[in-house]
Amino acid sequence: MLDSILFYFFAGVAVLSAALMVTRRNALHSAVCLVSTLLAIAGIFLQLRAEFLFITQIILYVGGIMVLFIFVIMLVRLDAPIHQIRFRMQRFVAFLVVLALALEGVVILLLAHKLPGNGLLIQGSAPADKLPPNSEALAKSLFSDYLLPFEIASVLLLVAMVGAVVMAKSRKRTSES
Amino acid sequence: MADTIQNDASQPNNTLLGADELVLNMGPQHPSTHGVLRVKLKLDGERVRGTECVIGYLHRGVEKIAENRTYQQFAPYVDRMDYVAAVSNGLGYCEAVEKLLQVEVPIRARVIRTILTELQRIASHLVWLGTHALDIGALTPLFYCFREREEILKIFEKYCGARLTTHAFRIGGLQYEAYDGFEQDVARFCKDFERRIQDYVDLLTGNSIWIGRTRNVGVLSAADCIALGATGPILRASGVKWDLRKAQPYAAYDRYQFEIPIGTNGDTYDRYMVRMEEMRQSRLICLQAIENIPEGPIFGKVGKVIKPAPGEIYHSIEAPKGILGYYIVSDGTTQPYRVRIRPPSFVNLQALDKMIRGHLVADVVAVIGTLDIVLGEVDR
Amino acid sequence: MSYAAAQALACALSLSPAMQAVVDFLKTWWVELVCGVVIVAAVPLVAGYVVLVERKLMADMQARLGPMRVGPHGLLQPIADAVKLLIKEDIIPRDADAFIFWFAPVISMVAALTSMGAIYFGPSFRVAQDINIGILFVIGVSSLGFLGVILGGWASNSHYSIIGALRSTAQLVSYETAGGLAIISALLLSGTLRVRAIVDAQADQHVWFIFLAPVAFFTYLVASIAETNRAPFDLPEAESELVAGYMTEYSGFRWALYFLGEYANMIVVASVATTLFLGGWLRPFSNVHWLDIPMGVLPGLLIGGLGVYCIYRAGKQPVKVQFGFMWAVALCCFGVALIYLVPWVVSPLRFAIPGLNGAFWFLLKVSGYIYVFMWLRFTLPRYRFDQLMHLGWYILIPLAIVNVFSVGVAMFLSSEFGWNRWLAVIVTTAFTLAVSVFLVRLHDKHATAASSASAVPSDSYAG
Amino acid sequence: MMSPAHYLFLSFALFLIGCIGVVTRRNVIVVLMSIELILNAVNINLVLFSRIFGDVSGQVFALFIIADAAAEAAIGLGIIIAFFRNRETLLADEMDLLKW
Repeated sequence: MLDSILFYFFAGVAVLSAALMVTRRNALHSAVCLVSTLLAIAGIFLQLRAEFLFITQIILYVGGIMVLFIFVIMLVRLDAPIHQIRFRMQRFVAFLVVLALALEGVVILLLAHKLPGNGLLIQGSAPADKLPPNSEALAKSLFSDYLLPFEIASVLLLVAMVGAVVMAKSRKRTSES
Repeated sequence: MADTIQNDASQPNNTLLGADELVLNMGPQHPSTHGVLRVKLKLDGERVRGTECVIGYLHRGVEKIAENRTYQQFAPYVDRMDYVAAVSNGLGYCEAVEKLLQVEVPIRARVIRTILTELQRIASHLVWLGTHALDIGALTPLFYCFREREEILKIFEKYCGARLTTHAFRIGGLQYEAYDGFEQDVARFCKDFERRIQDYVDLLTGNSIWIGRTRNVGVLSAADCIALGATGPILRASGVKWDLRKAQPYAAYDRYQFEIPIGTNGDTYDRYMVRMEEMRQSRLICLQAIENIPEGPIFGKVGKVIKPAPGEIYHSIEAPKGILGYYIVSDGTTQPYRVRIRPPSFVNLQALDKMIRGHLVADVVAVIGTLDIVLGEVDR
Repeated sequence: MSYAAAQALACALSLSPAMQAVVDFLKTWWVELVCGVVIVAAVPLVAGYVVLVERKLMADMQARLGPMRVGPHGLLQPIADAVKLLIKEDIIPRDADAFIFWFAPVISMVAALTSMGAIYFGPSFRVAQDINIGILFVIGVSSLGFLGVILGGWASNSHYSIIGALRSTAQLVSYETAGGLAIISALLLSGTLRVRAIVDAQADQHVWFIFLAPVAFFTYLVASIAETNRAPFDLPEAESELVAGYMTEYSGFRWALYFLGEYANMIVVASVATTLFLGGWLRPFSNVHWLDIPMGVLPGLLIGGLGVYCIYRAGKQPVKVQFGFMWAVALCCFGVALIYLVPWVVSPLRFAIPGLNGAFWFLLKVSGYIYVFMWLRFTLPRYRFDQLMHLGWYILIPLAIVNVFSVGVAMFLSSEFGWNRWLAVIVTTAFTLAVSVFLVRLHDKHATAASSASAVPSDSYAG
Repeated sequence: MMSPAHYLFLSFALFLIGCIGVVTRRNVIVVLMSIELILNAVNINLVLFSRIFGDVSGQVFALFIIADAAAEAAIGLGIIIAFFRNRETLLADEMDLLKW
């Protein structure tokens, strides 16, 4: 009961604010809506007993990535796009794409119970109290099975950091100093 | 100052993102513009690209008032210019009129004037120190400074009944004889004050945040100072040893030994150090003066009606904030034909743009603080 | 009779399955709910009194009296302030983004209060069960408060606000990194994220982690001051530059929400520091057992002593009302002291002693930590923004990284090579300090180089 | 726990909304944000299956996706700032330097 209330609450918030994010004209409003979507998704993670991902989602996504977004939106501070029209011609294309994707999704979801391994989906979910402590299990897996991907990810982040710094650096400044 | 902003606007794309520059309007209602100064800041991010001072919010037409008052009647008005150093203003005006009348002020009056003026210098510098520290974020020195200033104001109150706008002197000398215990009060203050100055030094001088906020901020070279007409501690902090008390002694300054502190870099920290040292020197002057106040009359030969011969006179003194000059034209009547005042704050304020440009917003308040302006004097 | 009433109630409730679900929910969660309500209700009051204490301390350090008018020694001042703020006109600027303007302070407040949910204020006084990401939850959720700040600053549509918001965000992001790295040291030592287990680890190891990782504690202290926007890092709201920073356009109740959020945040960071470094609710020398009884009675005696002092002061009050009020305060103190002391006499109540004393020590440590905040605020001038960023990125973060490394090395040395723990700690701390001296040197050199070329523009928002 | 179809449907809905955002919006920042939304939708699926199979690998991959998203946001915003500095616009259809 509580579970389903929580699910519908978080799912509703996520979908609603995602829709708002796409439709708001003001980029900062979009960012705020995205923050609320991300928080709702974090709630979904928590409901799926993934506590570590829940807090990572909050700290990294909301506290890190969205700060970057909001910061950039405030830095460029363009009022003009608010009043400009969004794509007109593209609406049609978008509609087609969305329709195709939606059809595909509905078909898949409808056919789901006919797929092989379908029973697994329903029965396989382990009871909550038998799960290992989430962050410890995650850490063990991350630093043993997935050590190489982990290192690659850290290299990726380093590259991204260097790239972002180089890209965002003002050219005028570098020529001055 | 206005044209400097236009100059900058002619170079586009020199901002952080090439977007329009941010114009921040500081004042006239702002916690740290020391009154009703309005500064328009042109910002690139947090960096100041240009400033424009808008003054006149406190204009009362003091110079025009002078033309409709007799010489004595105008004397209290000058107190309202630099209201944190009213005694110094009064001294300048009285001495200017005395010079115009060519009367000799008795030595006793001159010595008492010197003591009171030096006390006023300390009080003025204390107000500066407290507010300057508050602007930079140190909350506590303000209250210590006002505690000491209170002692000085009490001495003024005992002497003439007023604390802020004292009207302590009269043209020709003094109206009031020094009260009983005047020397003891001043001596006690001077004795305490030595310890108090050490408090400020402990709180600020060696503090690395304070040094970080003031060193190399708002640098003015000696040539800049002279070109802009900046005087007082600002000029001395840039390394020019110019003090009217030594250069053209007035009142009784020629009787006393004191040093003129000068700085080397001309930055905010140097101005801080110069003013701190000036407070110590003023204290020493007071101590020397109260040791031996000559006996004698306190009022020179000036009649009830002051009617100077036609002519003009310029007299300037070293007020706490810089050179305070009075230019008085007499047409032979009881009212001055024209009084022109050179207020130090007004002239020093011109240096603001030069000092701030290229610094950060946070430095604006530090620089306004270090200029030690009083808007009553800037706007008159 | 009450049985019959309960039956009737049960009947009424059992009528609908939805009601049944609610009852089940309440049965499972009532402790958490009650504690949550207590926190939400108590924090504004506590924050108000923290403000009063701050003003009184400031007054004491500045040779004046502080608030004296409302109640004896201004004891009712917070209530008067709250009433004033509540009945003030609520202004929304015309060009403001009304919804975000309305919503932003709520975010700040809610983030601060929510993060309190995972804090243990004593061995048994907590809201949430021992969640296994405890400390991360506190830090993560309290960091959401930045959203309130930046959105409020943006929605106000004022230059002061937006500059304040930008400063605040840049500052939060930078110092959160340093603070997080400092926390890692303590987490390494305790080996868990659970709040309760961290304190238990300190009890087991017979030492507060501040002694095993002093540099980490210092780093966290600095970072937490910066995160809560307190002097000398209070640039986002530096009143001499930006009037009130992101709060410039706010008034009345909304402003009060920001204010409460800020003070609640102070309590949160102080609680985190207490839990991680200062031994949580452990009393000093918690492993010295002959001190059990004297140290156990001490809290009750101290509170009783405070009551006696109130009675002493009551005689000096000028007005009769104030006299009575002081007596009331004294009686409250005696009441609390009684609650603390009675379990020592009545043995069936013995079980309450650890909880009561734990809460006392915890709150005492939190107050001490907040006192340090205030002390610094009244003593130091404010940093400039570029200096703040340099301090964060060039000194604090490298120092925190080195410190994580050296704490790890110390643990490794003592566990694998059998070194004495203290020797290992001293050696590695000396190493960290040497690095910090090097960093400061480097920073000074950089600073002089930068300032000698006076107006070299540097991107103060970098990072 | 709800049935997996619920979660799948939620994630699918978010994915679709993200796609719509990417295709229809002109503002590049909002396009980037829509991409973040898509990544999050994927994360829900990963976590869901991790829970169903009682295997933590799915969460590990969700972590990697978050790391990727951070890298992508940093680079993307860096490009946006650089672009904005040169062209003073953030509209996708005005980014046409390569059309010639």
